[in-house]
Amino acid sequence: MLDLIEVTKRFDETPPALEDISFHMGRGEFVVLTGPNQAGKTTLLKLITMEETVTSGEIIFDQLSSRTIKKKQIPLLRRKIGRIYPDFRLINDLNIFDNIALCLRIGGGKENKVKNRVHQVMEKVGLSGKKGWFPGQLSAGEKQRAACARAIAHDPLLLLADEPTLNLDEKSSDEVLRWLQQINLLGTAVLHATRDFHPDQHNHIRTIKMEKGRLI
Amino acid sequence: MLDLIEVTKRFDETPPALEDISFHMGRGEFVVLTGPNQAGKTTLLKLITMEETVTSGEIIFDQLSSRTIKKKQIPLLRRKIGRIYPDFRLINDLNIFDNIALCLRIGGGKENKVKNRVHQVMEKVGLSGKKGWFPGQLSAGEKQRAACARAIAHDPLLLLADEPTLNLDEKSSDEVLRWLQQINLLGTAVLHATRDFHPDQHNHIRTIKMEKGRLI
Amino acid sequence: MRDSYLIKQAIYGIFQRWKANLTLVGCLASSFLVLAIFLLITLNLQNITEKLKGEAQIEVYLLDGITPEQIVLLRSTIQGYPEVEKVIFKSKEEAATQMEDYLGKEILKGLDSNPLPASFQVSLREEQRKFPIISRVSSEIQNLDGVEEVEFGREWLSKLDNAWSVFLTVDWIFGILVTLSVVLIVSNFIRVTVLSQTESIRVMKLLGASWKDIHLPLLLQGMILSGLGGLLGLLLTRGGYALFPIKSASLTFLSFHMMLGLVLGGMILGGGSSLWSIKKLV
Amino acid sequence: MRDSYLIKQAIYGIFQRWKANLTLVGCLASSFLVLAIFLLITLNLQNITEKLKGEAQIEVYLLDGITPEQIVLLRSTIQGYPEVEKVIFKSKEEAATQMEDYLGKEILKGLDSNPLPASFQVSLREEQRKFPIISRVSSEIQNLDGVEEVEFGREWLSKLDNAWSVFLTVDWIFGILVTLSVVLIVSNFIRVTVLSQTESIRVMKLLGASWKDIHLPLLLQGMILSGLGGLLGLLLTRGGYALFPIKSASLTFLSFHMMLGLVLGGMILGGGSSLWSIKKLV
Ligand SMILES: Nc1ncnc2c1ncn2[C@@H]1O[C@H](COP(=O)(O)OP(=O)(O)OP(=O)(O)O)[C@@H](O)[C@H]1O
Ligand SMILES: Nc1ncnc2c1ncn2[C@@H]1O[C@H](COP(=O)(O)OP(=O)(O)OP(=O)(O)O)[C@@H](O)[C@H]1O
Ligand SMILES: [Mg+2]
Ligand SMILES: [Mg+2]
Repeated sequence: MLDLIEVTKRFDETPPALEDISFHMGRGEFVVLTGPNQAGKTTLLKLITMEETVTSGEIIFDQLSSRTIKKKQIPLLRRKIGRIYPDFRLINDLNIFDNIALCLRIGGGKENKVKNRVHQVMEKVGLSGKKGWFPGQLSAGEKQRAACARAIAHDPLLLLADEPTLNLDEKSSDEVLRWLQQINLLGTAVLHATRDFHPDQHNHIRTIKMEKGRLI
Repeated sequence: MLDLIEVTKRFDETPPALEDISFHMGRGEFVVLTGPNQAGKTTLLKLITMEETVTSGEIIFDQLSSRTIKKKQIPLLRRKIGRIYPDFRLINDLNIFDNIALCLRIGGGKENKVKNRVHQVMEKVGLSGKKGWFPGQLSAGEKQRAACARAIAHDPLLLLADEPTLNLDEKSSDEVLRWLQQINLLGTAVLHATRDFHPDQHNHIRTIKMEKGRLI
Repeated sequence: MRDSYLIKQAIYGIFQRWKANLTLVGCLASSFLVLAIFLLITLNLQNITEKLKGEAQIEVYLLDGITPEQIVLLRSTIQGYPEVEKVIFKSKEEAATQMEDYLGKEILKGLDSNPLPASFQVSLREEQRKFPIISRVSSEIQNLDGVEEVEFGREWLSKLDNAWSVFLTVDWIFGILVTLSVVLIVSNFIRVTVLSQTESIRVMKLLGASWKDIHLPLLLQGMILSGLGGLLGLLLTRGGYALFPIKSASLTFLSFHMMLGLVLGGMILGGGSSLWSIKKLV
Repeated sequence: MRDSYLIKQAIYGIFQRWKANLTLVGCLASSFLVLAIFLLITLNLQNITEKLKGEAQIEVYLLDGITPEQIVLLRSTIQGYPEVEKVIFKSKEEAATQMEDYLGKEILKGLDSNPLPASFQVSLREEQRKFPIISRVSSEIQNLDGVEEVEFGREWLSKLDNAWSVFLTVDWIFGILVTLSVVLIVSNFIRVTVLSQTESIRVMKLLGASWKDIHLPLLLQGMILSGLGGLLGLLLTRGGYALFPIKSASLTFLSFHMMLGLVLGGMILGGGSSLWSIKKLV
């Protein structure tokens, strides 16, 4: 489903942010991508969603190749992906309900179906009391929950979670990690990028380690 | 130097964010303030810098009381405090040099003295190569270093560090914690607010634990 | 996204930031107001000039020895020109009476014969009252039998025409400048509105929003806000016109087509600015 | 902060965002341009009206039996009025010659005596050529010995005065509206500039910046940007004026004081808008 073939990404500065990265992810797989600051984790996720273009090599996601994809197809590709950002990226002008409904609406869902699904996920992440609230009124923990809900509402093929527990205490972190596993059980492949991963807790999970733009 | 006397802070919502908090910090002390999400750590720091007003109780910092302080004195109070924010709050229009010089210039320092001091702290935090860069061009780790440098450049009486290692990997985290201890040795009192504090590593340090707005 | 949702969202967005949008519409309205007043002044000055020109008549002085039959013939010839509306005859006696009224009884007292000629006053149809036409008709009449001289206030008319063409030059320059200002101001204000949504746009694109999802709401918002600005500007102009202290039948307001053009122009300008701002943003 | 640093920073900030500030100054300039052209048109129309009024003369018709001594006496009396600039004498004979030139030789041929009176043509000093003064001087002359009648184109002058007062009403309304638009537009543009620095302002306050540290740079930026807008608007107007197709000695540009007032007004407006925007922000 997701294939990276000798992917290299170079910004203007000389040392490349990513160098010669190759790996495969199958449908419904759960992968943790770990590495220190500047390892290139976020850059890798950006390449997958085509926010950045590959310098050399190729990324193939669901039969769409980074070499041959047309500009018009990029939105279609992104609609198959769920994304959790470390800084949430909720839209401040929209209330929590509309924020979570965003991916569903972009997918062109009918309003009553959208409503049902959003209520369902808000219940799941424990935000059902805050439908009309705006992101500015929520605590970091609650924003993180909303961001998760938005990313999983449309049952994406692949969920890219970049530091989804950065702003959470241990209890909430564990909860979010549990959700990631739950959605994975429902068939979504999950790529979880994080700095502080403690392999002893989850040693049954496939882990990819990076440092300075290379797999190690 | 810093005294909190039965401080309570209530926002419009019913449960108070802080309730009946009292503690004392002496000159040059190092205190870690720890607690889960929503404990009230950030709110407590905001009360000290008068970003928020106390609902009841009193805060006395360097002979200035929250009860009697005049609006004009607030800038003077803030100039005695160094502040590290979890989201850095660097000014995007200023380059790194000017950002770090900010507290010194606000204090009214002469330009040549400002220059010397800024060069000194930039060297210390390992940013001397990036004087003319702008915050948008730096990685999270580098921004965190710059934020630290800005907070300590003017040798504050008190340093309030809110999650200063949030965006850093373990190696960089340890480095930042080392700087906090170094500046503490030079006479600055440090109040370090953080969620994930592992007391076994630093058990010689005074720790204040909070939960749901109360000391425990 | 579904079109119904996009349209709903565009309108909802305007109400959500109603405070900012109110100032926005106010500023746009004040720009459009200046434009509308400019058009109004131009239009009315043109009307007044046309009216003044319309008062121009051709005086046809007849030969002294002309017979009544010749006069009737001449009159019907002149009346037969397609440009001519009305021909009034003034006999030698009427001319003398008018002269006496003007300069005093004594002036003609001692003369053996009345030195003043009989004349026709010829006025043209309204749409023909232009300097070149008056000039041509005059010279045609000049060549008719029994006509001694033709006068039509050549000097005054050409002065008016000159003044009008000077005014038109100034008016065009000023008009272009006012229009340019309006375009500059509207596009900049709309740009600011679009820029205030930079973050939303970025996030929407990251989540897979299509070209239409991004552009349609902002296009609509630009058109609505700028159109409202134009409409409000027009209403204010109409209000000011109603309160205007000098009333006259020759004053007119902008025609329906001009008003429509102004509002539609505003909407196109607003929509275009929106699209252009998004283009520069992405 | 030190004043030197604040001032340096304000100016540096303008150059740093030179692209945005260039459009800003352009938009402000176009607003000021409209205002300046408006002032220019008003000024010149006023000049032209004054000049037309200046051509108004007083015709003093003398009694038929007046002696040469009386004429000399009368002349020196009229010449002695402080308002009077020049007195020209026209004898009965000159009047007759002019009449004949105008209406033909025959007109006065048969008369026993010349019916036309001798007269003075009195013109007033430039600064006195106003309807009420002309009217007063005329009635004073009317009461002098030897004067039969005084005429000064009362009807024409009062028509001109009326037209001018109508124009002044329109002009005032339009002027107020243009000024209001300029104020609205300038203040909004400056507000946007200040708002774009919201984050910096917040951070500066958190770090202990004083009132002056926050306000001085933004005040300066507002004044400089708006002042530049005013200056550019003026320069463009001056350029347009230089290229203007009709040249005439009676056309004048804005006076130095008006230009200074425009630019200073712009600076005050810009600075005020800055301060007001910060106030609403904090
Ligand atoms: N837009 C960009 N322009 C230039 N360099 C960039 C850009 N984005 C990323 N980089 C560089 O690419 C490298 C990898 O950065 P990236 O953000 O992917 O690391 P990361 O593993 O996500 O780190 P962190 O744990 O801090 O989030 C860094 O050296 C960074 O400076
Ligand atoms: N401006 C505000 N308006 C209303 N409630 C607020 C405001 N700021 C904070 N709160 C509330 O006060 C409580 C304490 O929040 P605070 O941010 O101080 O916690 P914290 O310990 O810093 O948490 P975290 O670890 O997530 O940063 C929370 O319940 C929060 O919702
Ligand atoms: Mg990252
Ligand atoms: Mg906090």
